[in-house]
Amino acid sequence: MLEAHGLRAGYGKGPDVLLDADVVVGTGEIVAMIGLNGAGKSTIARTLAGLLPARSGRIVFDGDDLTRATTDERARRGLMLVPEGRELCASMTVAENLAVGTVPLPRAERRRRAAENLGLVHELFPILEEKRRQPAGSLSGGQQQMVAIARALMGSPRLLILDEPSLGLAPLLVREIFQVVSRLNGDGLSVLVAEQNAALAISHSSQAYHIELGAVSTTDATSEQRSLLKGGVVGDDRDEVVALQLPDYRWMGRRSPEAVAR
Amino acid sequence: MTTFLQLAVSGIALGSIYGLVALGFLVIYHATGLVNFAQGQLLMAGAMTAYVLLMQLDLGYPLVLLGVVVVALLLALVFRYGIHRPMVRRGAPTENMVVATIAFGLVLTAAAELGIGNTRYGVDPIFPGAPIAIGGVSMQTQSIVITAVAWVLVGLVWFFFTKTLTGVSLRAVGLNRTAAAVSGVRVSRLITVAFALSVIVTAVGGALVAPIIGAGPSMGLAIAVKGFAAAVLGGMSSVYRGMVAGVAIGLIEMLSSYYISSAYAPVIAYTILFLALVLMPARVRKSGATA
Amino acid sequence: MNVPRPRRAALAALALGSSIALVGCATAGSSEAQSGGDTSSEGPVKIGYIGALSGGSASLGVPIQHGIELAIDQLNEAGDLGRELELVAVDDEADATKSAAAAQRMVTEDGVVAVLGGPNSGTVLANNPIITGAGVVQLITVAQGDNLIDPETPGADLTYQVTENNSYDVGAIVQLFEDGAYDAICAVSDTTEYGQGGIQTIRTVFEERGLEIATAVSHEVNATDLTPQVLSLRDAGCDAVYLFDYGQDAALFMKTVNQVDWEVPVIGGRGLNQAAFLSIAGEAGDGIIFPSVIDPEKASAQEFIEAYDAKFGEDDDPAHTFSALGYDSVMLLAAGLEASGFEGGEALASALEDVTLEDAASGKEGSTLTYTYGDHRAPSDDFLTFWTIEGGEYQLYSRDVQSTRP
Amino acid sequence: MSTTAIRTQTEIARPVRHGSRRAVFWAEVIGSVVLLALPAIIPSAYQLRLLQDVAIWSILALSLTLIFGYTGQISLGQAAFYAVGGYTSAILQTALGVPAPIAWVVAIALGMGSALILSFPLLRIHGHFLALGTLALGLIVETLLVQLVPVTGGHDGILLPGAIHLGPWVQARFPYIVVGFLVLAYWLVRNLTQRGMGRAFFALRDDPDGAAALGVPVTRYKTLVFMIGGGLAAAAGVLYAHHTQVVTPEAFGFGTSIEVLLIVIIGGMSSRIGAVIGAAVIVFVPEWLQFLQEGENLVFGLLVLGILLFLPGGLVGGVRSAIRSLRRTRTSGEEVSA
Repeated sequence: MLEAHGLRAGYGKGPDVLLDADVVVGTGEIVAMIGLNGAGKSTIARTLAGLLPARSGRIVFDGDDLTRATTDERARRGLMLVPEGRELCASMTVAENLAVGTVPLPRAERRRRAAENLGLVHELFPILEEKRRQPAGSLSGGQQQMVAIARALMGSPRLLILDEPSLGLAPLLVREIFQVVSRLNGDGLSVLVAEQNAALAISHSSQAYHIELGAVSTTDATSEQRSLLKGGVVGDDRDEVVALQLPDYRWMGRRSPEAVAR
Repeated sequence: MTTFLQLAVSGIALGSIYGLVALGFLVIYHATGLVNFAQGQLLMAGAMTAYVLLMQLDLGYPLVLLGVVVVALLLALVFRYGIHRPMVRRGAPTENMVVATIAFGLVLTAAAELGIGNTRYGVDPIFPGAPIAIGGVSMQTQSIVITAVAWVLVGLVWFFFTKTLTGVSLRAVGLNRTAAAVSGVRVSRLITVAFALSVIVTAVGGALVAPIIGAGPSMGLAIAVKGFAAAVLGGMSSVYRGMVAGVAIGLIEMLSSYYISSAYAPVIAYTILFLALVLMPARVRKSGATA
Repeated sequence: MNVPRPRRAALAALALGSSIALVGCATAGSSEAQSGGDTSSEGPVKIGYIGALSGGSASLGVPIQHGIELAIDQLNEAGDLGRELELVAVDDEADATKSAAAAQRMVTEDGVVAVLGGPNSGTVLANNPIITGAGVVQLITVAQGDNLIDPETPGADLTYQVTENNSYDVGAIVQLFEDGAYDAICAVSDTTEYGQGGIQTIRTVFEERGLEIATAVSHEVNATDLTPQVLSLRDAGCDAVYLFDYGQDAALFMKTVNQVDWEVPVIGGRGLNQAAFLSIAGEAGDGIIFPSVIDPEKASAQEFIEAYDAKFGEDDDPAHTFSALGYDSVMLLAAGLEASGFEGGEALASALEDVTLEDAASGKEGSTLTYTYGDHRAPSDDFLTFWTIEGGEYQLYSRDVQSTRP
Repeated sequence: MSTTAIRTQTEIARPVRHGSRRAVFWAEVIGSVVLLALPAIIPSAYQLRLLQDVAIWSILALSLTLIFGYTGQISLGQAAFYAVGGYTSAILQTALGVPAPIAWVVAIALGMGSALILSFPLLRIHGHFLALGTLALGLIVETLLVQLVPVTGGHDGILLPGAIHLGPWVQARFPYIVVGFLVLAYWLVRNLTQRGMGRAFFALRDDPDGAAALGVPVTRYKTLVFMIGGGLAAAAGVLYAHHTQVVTPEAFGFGTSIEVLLIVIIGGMSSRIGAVIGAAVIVFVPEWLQFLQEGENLVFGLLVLGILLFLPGGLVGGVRSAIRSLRRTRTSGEEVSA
């Protein structure tokens, strides 16, 4: 379904944050990207969604090369991102936020399919039906995350990229959201989820990538922080993942994520 | 009482023009966060186009309005693709773009001066004939047309922004561009739509006001300043609040000119504006676009 | 590896250098010039014109320039002067700072022998000290401020006014009010120097004649709605209105008077000669009376109008007041130059003090433009005519109103 | 995290090499000396006049640079403080016979004082609301200048003949005073923005909340910036009054406020030298374009658009990035050869 190879990307005029990253998501799969905050998960998600231009590499979705396509074009083709931090239109109502999500639907059947999707969304997240006339900004964090996912679902995505869906949410809500994701996956939706909570992500996914933060050279005074996407596939064993992750905590104290971003 | 009613009626008509300009401000502001200081000159462009088509080429009013819309569309496209988008691509700060709108306005004025000369020209009203008077309160037919068209337009724009998918998407573009983009909204195209809508509304406003005050290169500034004031007083958030604020400004202007002092009326109006801004609750100032 | 360090210094130096270069470039274009104007006996004689050619006042400034151009063309074609005249025109956009800079350039760079001043009193006030300070003569074409010719100010001996001043106009207008025997004469004006100057003058003149302004209202220039002003005057019981506005606002005022169905005689200032008034007001302007310097029964005026319309078109300056004054300014100046042997400065000034223009384009039949020693205001008595609008056309209202020099 | 924030972060973080800083310092010293000497060098009275125009616009632009460039506070009413300076000085000298230097000091103090008082309401509002607030302020002052005839002379303004109020000797040397003021203003702004406080200013613009969290006394700094900006604008007004020898409302209106904004953007926001270069452009370019006659304004407008389009950092920003790219190619070349 999605094949990205040799992705390089970075922010502004800054150095590459991604170095030749490869991501593959097969049809009907649910794939997790795990790693620490600032490791580059979001950078990958943003690059795949087109919010950040790929400086090199190729992104192929369903056989079409989308490397140069705009974010909105990717969304219209079914490659949808639920961005980190929800990115809702806070002063618009929940219903209006969801309405924006129907943009990718083909014009001829938009009305019918929007109604179908709305039914599904309300079934998945009943609270949203109740709050549909409230400004999205007035909702709790968990409810906002639901709106963000629901908005993406409104456009009948084929691949959903979830960027840190659990950020700042209560564990109960996180579980609920992952249950929904699993269910959607069961209905045939391909999912790529970037998640700090490795254990949770792995437990819901068939495959996982481990994103690791690393510096190419620390001796060079002008050296930049770089993160590498290692193509290694992590197995189903949760303990192995946790073990893999532990040493990385050493980086936390020294380099801020901003340093990487720059 | 008749005097008061007459002033009120005039104030509403005048304020509707301000509201229309505010509408133009807000549509671009909603989509891009840009305050367009060429608004007055775009109003002028509409008026001048109406003058040329109606008075010099003797076309009928339907064709004139069509011509105004076409010219407005062209100007919007020139500004959007010739100036705005290239600047966005080069990562120009918003302040530079605001100044670019000022420079665009300078160019429009200079072009109008070069093309038609610098004076004010009369433009025939849509419905010629005597003013309509009801119980001592009179109104020029053109003022009635302006008020009606302004409110119809604000209604249409409100409908567009709240009830159509394109309109809601456009608001999404203004509120959160990332949200719009990841939802599949064609951001760049919608910004162009916003520019076109804004300039058309403003230019039509110019064409409508021309039969009252004439058309000429330096006609737009005073109206634009008050339209801007209306937009801001409406909280920079909603088109109908901008319209209501425009009417409020029109009424204040009329009533203070009559009852207090015509010489100090601008001071009074701007002082009220200043105080309103300073005393306005931060909540109102911070709220985003709601429609 | 060390990056060469003076980059930022280079930047600063470059920036500074370029700003100096800006000065340098402009200097390079400057020519040798001395105060008192160009006295060389070769080539054309340069005359300066500083006026608003863009912006709101251009509707005055441009017709003046056209009148000046017509006069210069005619003189050069006839060749009677012996020297060609050449116009150096600068647009000051009615901005005092720009006007002053333009004046400085004309007197020191262009070497003009005299400057023709534009329509705005404010810009003349700013540029006159520079022009006369350099020993160059200024003829003020159209600006009417009473304070422009003041023997007290330095440079008064080099400053001449071509048109009648505000007091002159108002003095004639007052007769119309006196003839009407009105009970409550009211005034409306904009807040520009033109409007406020007019109101100030009429207050003074009224006081002298034992009249008073019952109510005065004002408004910003380029107004969008004048309903409060009209209602204020109507409700104050005014039975005659003095309207001292530029064309577009005067037109809006008249339309509003019509709209509220108020029948009141309106007498206006000279701004009503602007093309905009008639164009916007149309028949709403019917019945308004205003002063003009054009007498349709004067042969020289007819000739001027014919030549002007042939050159610039009938719509360029339909009332011909401002263009005629521009035209006559050149004629006065040419007479002075001929007498001074094309010498500028003091020589021109004293030559001008002996100049009379009998057949000027402006002025009523029988009036003259005359300068004498110590009197630098040209129009003689009975200079003005009064016009009105009828059926949306200019009509002569009266040639009988006496006008006298204040 | 927006890309804008990243851009400015790198700007703040731009390493300033000590050697280079010293070189800039000496360039500024030399520039100041040259500027002070210019009135003696320039032969033509006309050029001298334009030099003074540039200097006065520069001071006014520096006042806006300080407020706008360094704290991100937009002012569309800078002409109001300009008017306070020009009119106070003129009224004191003509109506009350106060000697020029005292009138100047009072005028500038009044400019600072009025800015201080107005900073209380104005600093409560931000962004477009502040823009409109300052715009309203400017329009109020403009109307008052017209209407308060007994004080301001209305549209006739106040004549201020230099020969009478300054004396012929000072009048003849007035250009030195003008450029002297510019040099003072330049160094004042330089010292304010270069020290630790300068960093605080930038932080105010880019992230006021963050700056507050880091212990920067945000309100006090903003008030200070407003006050000094008001004083500088008033000083420019004082100079203008003597330069033109007359003050009229038109010179202190909305158009002036917009023109200053134009200068600051053309030259390059938050750049001291940009204010001077922007002022030079706005004075000289229309002079050069005069041969175009009626087309002058059109070409000038297009030129400004061109600068905005192709040089997002203004003229100074353009030069800066040109030098930077020059340096980059040079360094990379050295890397290859090393």
